[in-house]
Amino acid sequence: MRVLTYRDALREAIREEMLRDERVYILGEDIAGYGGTYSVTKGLFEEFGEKRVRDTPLAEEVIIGTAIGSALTGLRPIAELMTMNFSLLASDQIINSAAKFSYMFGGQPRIPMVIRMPGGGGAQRGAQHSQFFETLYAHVPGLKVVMPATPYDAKGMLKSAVRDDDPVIFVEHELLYNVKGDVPDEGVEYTVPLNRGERRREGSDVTLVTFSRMVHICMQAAEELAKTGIEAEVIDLRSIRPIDLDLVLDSVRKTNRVVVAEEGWKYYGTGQGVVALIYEYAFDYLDAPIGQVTGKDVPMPYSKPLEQAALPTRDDVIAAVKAIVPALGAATAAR
Amino acid sequence: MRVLTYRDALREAIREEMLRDERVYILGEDIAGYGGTYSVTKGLFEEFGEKRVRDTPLAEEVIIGTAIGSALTGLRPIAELMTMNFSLLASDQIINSAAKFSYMFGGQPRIPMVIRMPGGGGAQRGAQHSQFFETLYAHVPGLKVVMPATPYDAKGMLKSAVRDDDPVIFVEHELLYNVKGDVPDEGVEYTVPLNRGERRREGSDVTLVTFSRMVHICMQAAEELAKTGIEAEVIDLRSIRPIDLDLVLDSVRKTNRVVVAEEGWKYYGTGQGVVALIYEYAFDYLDAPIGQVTGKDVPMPYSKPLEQAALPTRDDVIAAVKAIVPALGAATAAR
Amino acid sequence: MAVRDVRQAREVRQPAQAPSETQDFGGLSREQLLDLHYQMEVLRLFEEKAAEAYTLGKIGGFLHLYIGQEASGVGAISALAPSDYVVSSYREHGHAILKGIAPREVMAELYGKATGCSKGRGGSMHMYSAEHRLIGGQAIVGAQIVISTGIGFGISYQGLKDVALTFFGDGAVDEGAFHEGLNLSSVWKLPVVFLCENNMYSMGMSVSKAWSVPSLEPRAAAYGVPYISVDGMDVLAMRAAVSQAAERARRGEGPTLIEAHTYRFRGHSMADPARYRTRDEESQWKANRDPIVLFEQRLREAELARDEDFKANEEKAAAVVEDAARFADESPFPTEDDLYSDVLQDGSGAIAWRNKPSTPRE
Amino acid sequence: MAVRDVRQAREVRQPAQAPSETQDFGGLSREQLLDLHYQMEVLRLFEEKAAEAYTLGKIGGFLHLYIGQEASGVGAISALAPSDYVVSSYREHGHAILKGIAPREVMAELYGKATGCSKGRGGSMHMYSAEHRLIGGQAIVGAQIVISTGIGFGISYQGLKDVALTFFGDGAVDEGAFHEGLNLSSVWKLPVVFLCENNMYSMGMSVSKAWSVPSLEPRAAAYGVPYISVDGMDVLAMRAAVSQAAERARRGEGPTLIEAHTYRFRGHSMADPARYRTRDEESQWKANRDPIVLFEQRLREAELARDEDFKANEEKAAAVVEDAARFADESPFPTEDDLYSDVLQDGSGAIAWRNKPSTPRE
Ligand SMILES: Cc1ncc(C[n+]2csc(CCOP(=O)(O)OP(=O)(O)O)c2C)c(N)n1
Ligand SMILES: Cc1ncc(C[n+]2csc(CCOP(=O)(O)OP(=O)(O)O)c2C)c(N)n1
Ligand SMILES: [Mg+2]
Ligand SMILES: [Mg+2]
Repeated sequence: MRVLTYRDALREAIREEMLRDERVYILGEDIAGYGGTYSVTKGLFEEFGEKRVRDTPLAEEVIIGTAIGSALTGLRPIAELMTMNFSLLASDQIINSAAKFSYMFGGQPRIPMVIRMPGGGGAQRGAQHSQFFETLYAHVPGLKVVMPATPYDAKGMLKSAVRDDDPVIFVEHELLYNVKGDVPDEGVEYTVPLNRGERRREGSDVTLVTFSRMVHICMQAAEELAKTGIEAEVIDLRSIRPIDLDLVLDSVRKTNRVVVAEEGWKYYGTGQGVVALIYEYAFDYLDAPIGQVTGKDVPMPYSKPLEQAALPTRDDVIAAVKAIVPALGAATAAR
Repeated sequence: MRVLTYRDALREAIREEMLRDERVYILGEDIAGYGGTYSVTKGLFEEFGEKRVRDTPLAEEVIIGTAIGSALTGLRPIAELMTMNFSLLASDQIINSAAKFSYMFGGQPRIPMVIRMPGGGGAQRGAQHSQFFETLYAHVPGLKVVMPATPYDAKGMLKSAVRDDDPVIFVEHELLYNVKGDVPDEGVEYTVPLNRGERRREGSDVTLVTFSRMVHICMQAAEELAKTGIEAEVIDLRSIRPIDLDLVLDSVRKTNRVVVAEEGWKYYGTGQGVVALIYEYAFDYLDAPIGQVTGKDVPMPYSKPLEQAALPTRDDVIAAVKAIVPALGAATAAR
Repeated sequence: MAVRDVRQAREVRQPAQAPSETQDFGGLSREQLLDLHYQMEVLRLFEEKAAEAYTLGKIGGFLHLYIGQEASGVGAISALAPSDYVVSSYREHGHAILKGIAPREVMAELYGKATGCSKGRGGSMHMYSAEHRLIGGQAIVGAQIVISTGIGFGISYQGLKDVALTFFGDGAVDEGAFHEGLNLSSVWKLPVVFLCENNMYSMGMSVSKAWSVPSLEPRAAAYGVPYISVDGMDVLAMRAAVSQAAERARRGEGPTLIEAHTYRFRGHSMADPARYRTRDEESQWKANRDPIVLFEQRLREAELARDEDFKANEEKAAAVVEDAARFADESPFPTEDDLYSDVLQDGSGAIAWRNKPSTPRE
Repeated sequence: MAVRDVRQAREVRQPAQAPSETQDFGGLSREQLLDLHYQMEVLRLFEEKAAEAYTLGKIGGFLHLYIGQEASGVGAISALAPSDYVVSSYREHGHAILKGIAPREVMAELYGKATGCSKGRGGSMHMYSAEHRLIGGQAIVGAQIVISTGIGFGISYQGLKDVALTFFGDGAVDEGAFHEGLNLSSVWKLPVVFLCENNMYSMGMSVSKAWSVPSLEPRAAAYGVPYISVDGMDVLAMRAAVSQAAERARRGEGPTLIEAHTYRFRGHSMADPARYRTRDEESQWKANRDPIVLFEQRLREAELARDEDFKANEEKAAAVVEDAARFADESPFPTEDDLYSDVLQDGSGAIAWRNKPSTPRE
């Protein structure tokens, strides 16, 4: 094992897949000479050249159209949209083309395409550059939507996404790029499936269901909570379409209490979907209403104190847990 | 009162608002000479002329950009997107501009804009022409999203939407245009608020929460259920952002059982959001898990039998109710 | 106004930019020429049959007919090799047949039958054949343009000599996709032929109200792309124009924009009474500019074919179309078991059920 | 390559299409000319101060400086009336100041303070003033183009004589929004001036790799829109070009596309080390093409002003900028109470609470 940043883990995944398979290429804005806004693709242009590392003009719709069309000829594109915020300009191609072709054309076309898109707030980038609306894509049948939280998963899931024959929306978080974590040594081949969550922490009192950057915040909250005697189990969904519901339900049946935590907006968001699913399949196992932690229902404000107030925090998670987990003595008695 | 179609009610609303306020104008593809794909704007070009009834080229992004820009100069545009499916091409302007300007520009700009968009399946229009993904907009703070089910509401809510100072996504259903209903006589001025649901039917055994075309299907289901002794209360949300939660909760506290019914996709959809909200605020009032009826999780198939299987039906609603409402004797005993 | 439009289209028939082979039948043999005629007949009769089936309720949804525009599709696709790609819109039945999909399968698709080329799930607007390289069937106006850019890229990435031909209407030109697709295709010199079938209307909107320029010539120049104006009612001119553009593409010199002047003889779709244009305009086009009639006149004048030949073609075509309709009629509908197939290539659903294979596969 | 680009930009300085007033100082008085100089100084010093504050962590997020492009904004906006609209991108601090927003309020916005022109909620990329008709601050590249079409429509609908001037970069030209916005503005003859500040790069992408044509001239022709190429480093040429376009707009003759050749002296944003261009290229531009220096030379040569005048302007500008920074420093941050304000104009939230005003207003 080595310690790598999330950024470097992503780059390794791309590089390895490009070495493994000639059909894999990358395209996007400023991914070549510039190395990507977040430096994920740095060095790849130098290594693989212009044929396989394609800078595009500022034109999101044709970036995704190009990825789709080339996939139909047998290539395996990895498209980078500079941020998720700009993906709306390509949302027609994503939702009306990529997600629908396999089904509406009778199963004939394969679109083995990955669309990488960083998103999220916390760096004061304002309302048009801080969104985390993965829900918009997770709502749509025909897509896969994955949101890794660790360098290990970032690499393993990106490799799986490249090998997958369906369009995968690969959502990164801008504040995760510098996060470090264990990754198997170079040359040690591994992948992480696109349809399995991961239990990040064992606990018996409450289940925290979360994904992407909020996994780290929930882990911190869990450590804090442990000091007060509450043991939280942390489930990292990793993928929200498909969602690994069994993993969630197993945990819920054990803890009987749940908090779902996410960075995006609350209403009609991913978290509400997860909440509804848990109730649907584990209603009888719940001893308290499911708690939710989300970003506030506002466009992201620029000003630091406001942005901090708009984003969900460790303390929000702790408060949500405490609202549904009885105080220590009571909790033990109940079990 | 008169009996009008949903289509004619919409047209009356537009006409009356245009007569009332010079600043109101309409724009969209084929709304003038052609009279609108679904004939909603028929005759308005002849009455109001080219200044106020503007045919645009096929260019959804600039249609919405034009509406926004003109609103910033004091106009009150009603933009028609030929169908909701094409709104993705304008989703950047809707989500990154219209929804955000008021907040991110410190409250200065008003965008009194209505975007009308018909959607929905049931007419064998295939995967790219049958979508009902209102959720994509309802997720976004800064927008209002309304979905009237009756001619009365269509007219009253469209008039409110035109007078509202915020951007309103006004979702029509293509299969509702010919539906008839009571509408106050010409000259009798009325509006319907954008933030109030409506109880369509009283009942004590179960609450059906729904909106748009599914209201009619739920009403049919309720009549059927009544024959078996189950009295369903039908709540027409009418607006999904904001959502009239009090109306829903009042009913839930009475019936203690809920089925949420919608036409769109299930996962991360509107219905799951409503389900999560009901649990959040009325957990203790629920005697059974909330049932859900939705469209199937597939791109809409063209073939008639498949399309019928993909769409939610009256029988689906009845089955969902029966799954959570005890058989007649038991139900009465329980109360 | 109507009259002027007709004249306009006639003018372009004078081979200004159109390649000169058109005058000498493009070096085609009599058999080849008659085959082009036959193909047009198939398309015409196929659409007429489809219209009839629509009226009988055998076809649902929207139905956009190609009647009047046959020369464009037949001429264009006859200039391609089987391995070339065609990307199209909702007005693609003809293109599907011309690319080699059996009329049976196209008709069955219109009927929503399991034997259709998209298993009945696509319908009128979504024909597809991987085998024949017919890349759908896009119902989002302009969407096919950027996808064809990608196909062009895929071809050139793999060092192949294929070409992607994309059909779109005059309305599609106004979408941002046109701009983005043409620019990138040009910058990257991709082997794409952009073929705008300018039938003067996008639904009810006439080109003159939608475009700020009278032709696509300056639009092509905006992307440094060569432009060809061609009479879309002349099957040989179409063939020549596409040949020229395809050759350029194969030489690696990049895309070409072709503007084919044509006219749809019917409304935009079956639902459209076409009130935005005059009956007079329509009847002039039908009387004077029917691509099949024009081609017959030409072959007749050159004494290359006689009425019997045309009659024979028509009969052969009618038989094929009858057979297609019968096949479609007799084919089974897909069953509900098929509802969840192919949403994803791996057959999975929105929920990753690990332990409970019996629960719904969504 | 770098050198050639510099020369290219120089060539356009020869007033080919640029109006001829530039030679005789556009009929401006000495005071007016010195005021233009002063405005450029304010912009320059303001941005330098902002850069410093950014380094100190007083400004967060992205910061895109206008240094090097001052002549473009100053010349362009000086040609407008106060009631004209300006629509801009994330590189808009200068445009905001020039439209009349107090530098204090612009700096406070950068600091995220409650006294900022967008109450601190917008930040560097989202300046706005209804009063001064500065229509933001768009951080989605190209989005402002279609919005300016709408502003133009609003003006013409109301029979007013205002103009909408929209600034965008060479990168924005590649977005579909450019195509849709220019076409509609042209078809409807809207009073919009489209001003592309071609600084040769969109982030790291050079224009030559993104465009299929060497200038915007054919792009303008594609929409039947007049084109003006202008030296963006020449404040008077900018003023003349925008005057001409604005007058055309006011006469109801429709939009104009102006391509201003300029260069940003800093990276794309504070985070950008600009590795995609050479230090040599940069220093040539800075040494030979600094718009402030060039203007000073010209005024000096014509004996219209002397170094003392420039010095005085610089000092006056420095004081304004210092004051702005002090004001921003001393201003309060918005409080959490402000978090939910203005999401909607009616103050409502996602849940329509009827009976329970005490519950959260979301
Ligand atoms: C993005 C989008 N906008 C609008 C429509 C509705 N629509 C379908 S076809 C059509 C007209 C297209 O005209 P044109 O491109 O000229 O092609 P034609 O139908 O004449 O062949 C319109 C407006 C659509 N399908 N997609
Ligand atoms: C739609 C969209 N795509 C990408 C970006 C990221 N981005 C911000 S500025 C920029 C470069 C824009 O270049 P240009 O239009 O030339 O303006 P300049 O920065 O040179 O003034 C890019 C790629 C964005 N903000 N919006
Ligand atoms: Mg057309
Ligand atoms: Mg630039």
